[in-house]
Amino acid sequence: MTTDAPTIALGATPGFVVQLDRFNGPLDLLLHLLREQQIEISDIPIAQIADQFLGVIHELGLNQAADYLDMASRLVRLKAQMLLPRRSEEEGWEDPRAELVRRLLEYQQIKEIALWLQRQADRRALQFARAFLPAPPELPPPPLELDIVELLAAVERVISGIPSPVLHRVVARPLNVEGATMRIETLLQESAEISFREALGPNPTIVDVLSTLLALLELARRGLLRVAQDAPFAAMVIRRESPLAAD
Amino acid sequence: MNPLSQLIEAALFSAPRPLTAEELATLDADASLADVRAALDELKELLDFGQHGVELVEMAGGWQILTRPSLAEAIERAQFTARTPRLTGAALETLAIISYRQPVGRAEIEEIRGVSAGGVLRSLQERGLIEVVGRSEALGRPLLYGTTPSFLELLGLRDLADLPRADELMIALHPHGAAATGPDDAAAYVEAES
Amino acid sequence: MNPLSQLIEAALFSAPRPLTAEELATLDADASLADVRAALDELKELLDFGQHGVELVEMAGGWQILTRPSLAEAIERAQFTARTPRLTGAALETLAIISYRQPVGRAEIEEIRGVSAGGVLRSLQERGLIEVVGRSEALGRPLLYGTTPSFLELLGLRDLADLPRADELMIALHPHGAAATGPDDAAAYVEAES
Repeated sequence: MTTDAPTIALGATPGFVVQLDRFNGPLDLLLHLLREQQIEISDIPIAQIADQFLGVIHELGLNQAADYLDMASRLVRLKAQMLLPRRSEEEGWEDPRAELVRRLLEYQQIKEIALWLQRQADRRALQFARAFLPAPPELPPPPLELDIVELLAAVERVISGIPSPVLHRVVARPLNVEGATMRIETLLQESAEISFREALGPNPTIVDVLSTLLALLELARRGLLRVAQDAPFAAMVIRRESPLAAD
Repeated sequence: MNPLSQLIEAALFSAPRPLTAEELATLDADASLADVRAALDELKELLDFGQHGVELVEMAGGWQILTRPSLAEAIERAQFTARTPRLTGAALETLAIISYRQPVGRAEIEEIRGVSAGGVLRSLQERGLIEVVGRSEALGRPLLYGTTPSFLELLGLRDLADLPRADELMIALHPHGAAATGPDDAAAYVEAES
Repeated sequence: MNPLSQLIEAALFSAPRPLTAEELATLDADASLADVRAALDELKELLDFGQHGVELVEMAGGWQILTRPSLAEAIERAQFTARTPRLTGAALETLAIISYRQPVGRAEIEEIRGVSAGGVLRSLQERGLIEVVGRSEALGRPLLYGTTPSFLELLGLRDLADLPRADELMIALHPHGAAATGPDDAAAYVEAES
């Protein structure tokens, strides 16, 4: 966290200390700002609060804070809307802050429930359950529970976890090992021995060379042919082998 | 102690989770549910009256023997048992939303809290406090979450009806939201915070 | 029951192992070893005399509270449905990949999930959800996994073709697929995501 002196409106509020992990999100931070200054939710001075909010997230260097930035931009938009001239008696004018007020109140309610849950959990934590268990009686294994909904949720998690570059990578000329394998097998049916150049076929590209090489290695591993080179840098010779009985 | 209470005490003593009256009834083929309830009453009274270190507690739809809250400090200090770690603020808020709105989808949770919820939902699921209870009919058929019996156990609640009712909360939301709210709500807000 | 006996009962109940008299003495700074022994005697007598379902037992140099042996049979016979175990997130994700990609090798699963899969595969195999269905022709001839009939049974499916959205998800879960194929698969992937 930056040790720079607080900027903007924050310095004007003595004893105002903000820590990121104290807040559970932008709404929480907003509520904190309002409470600090005893501002009513129903009548937020948007211009002032927007500046303070921006000041805080700036000061905290909230890089991972897309949620905070989103709220900041909403506040700035609201601030602009509030500056638009209007006649106070204008019919049908809706306070641009209404949506924010509704969200803050709703969130405030959730915080109240969360506090209640916390107290309840704290009270429950005062009681310990049985921890030392004598050798448990042999129970038959209970039936496992699994359903399609769970499985599909897992599928979605997996898919969302696959890095996208892999998913969109398009290779214009894929290696064609199967094609090369078939070509070599056909050639070897016709003659017991062929050269590497023959195996490559007419007008080979670099992709064809790679495909052929991989096909040769695989066929050699399966014992279907043997690759030999009589001297260093000599031409590669491919000889047919009878397939192993075990394969 | 009557034989059924004795059996129930032994069973509850050795069970690491609450047992329902129906499960306890399987201890004795001749015992009715009413017998089990009477035996539970007797056991509860005996443990309380005899000032035992443990007590009978009803929670999560069942019964469990737990140590008395007043002894927690001494037991913890002696380091025989550690208290369960507290939930984070984010986890509590998410649980608050799910427990009141279940079944509820991730989008609604994120809308209310104003932050993304993926990580919290996963960790609550891993702790067994929430589970997927279905899929919404909405676009993309998003997963819907609900609370589990372990959630009730963690809070020592008998069932979801033990949660405070909406009208018992200090901030009671009007059905149509902000348009209907006035200074009264703001006052309630200040009070709730204190 | 005197306060020390009460404390000892709670500690023995909640400790994960038998406790020695010395350990129990740390519960109360004012208690001597003699006090602890006297309290243990009182607790033992109370549990025996009151015909409780549990008793105080000294063993392995320590003390523990255990259910009475005479009750063991009834407790064993009783049907305490152990809470149905659920698969962990990692197990579910691995199962998801196998169900849509089978036969599939460990390397491919690890590539898709980005973490090692050995432990999860073993436990899924032990639960009878997956099995080895063959060996790949690839280097090292790795084992290939597929789902079992009990996997289908658990989900209430007649066969694998009954899996929802089989076509699109099989493609979306194919890590090499995207490389070897063209825009069609990318489209299918996008569709599966929406």
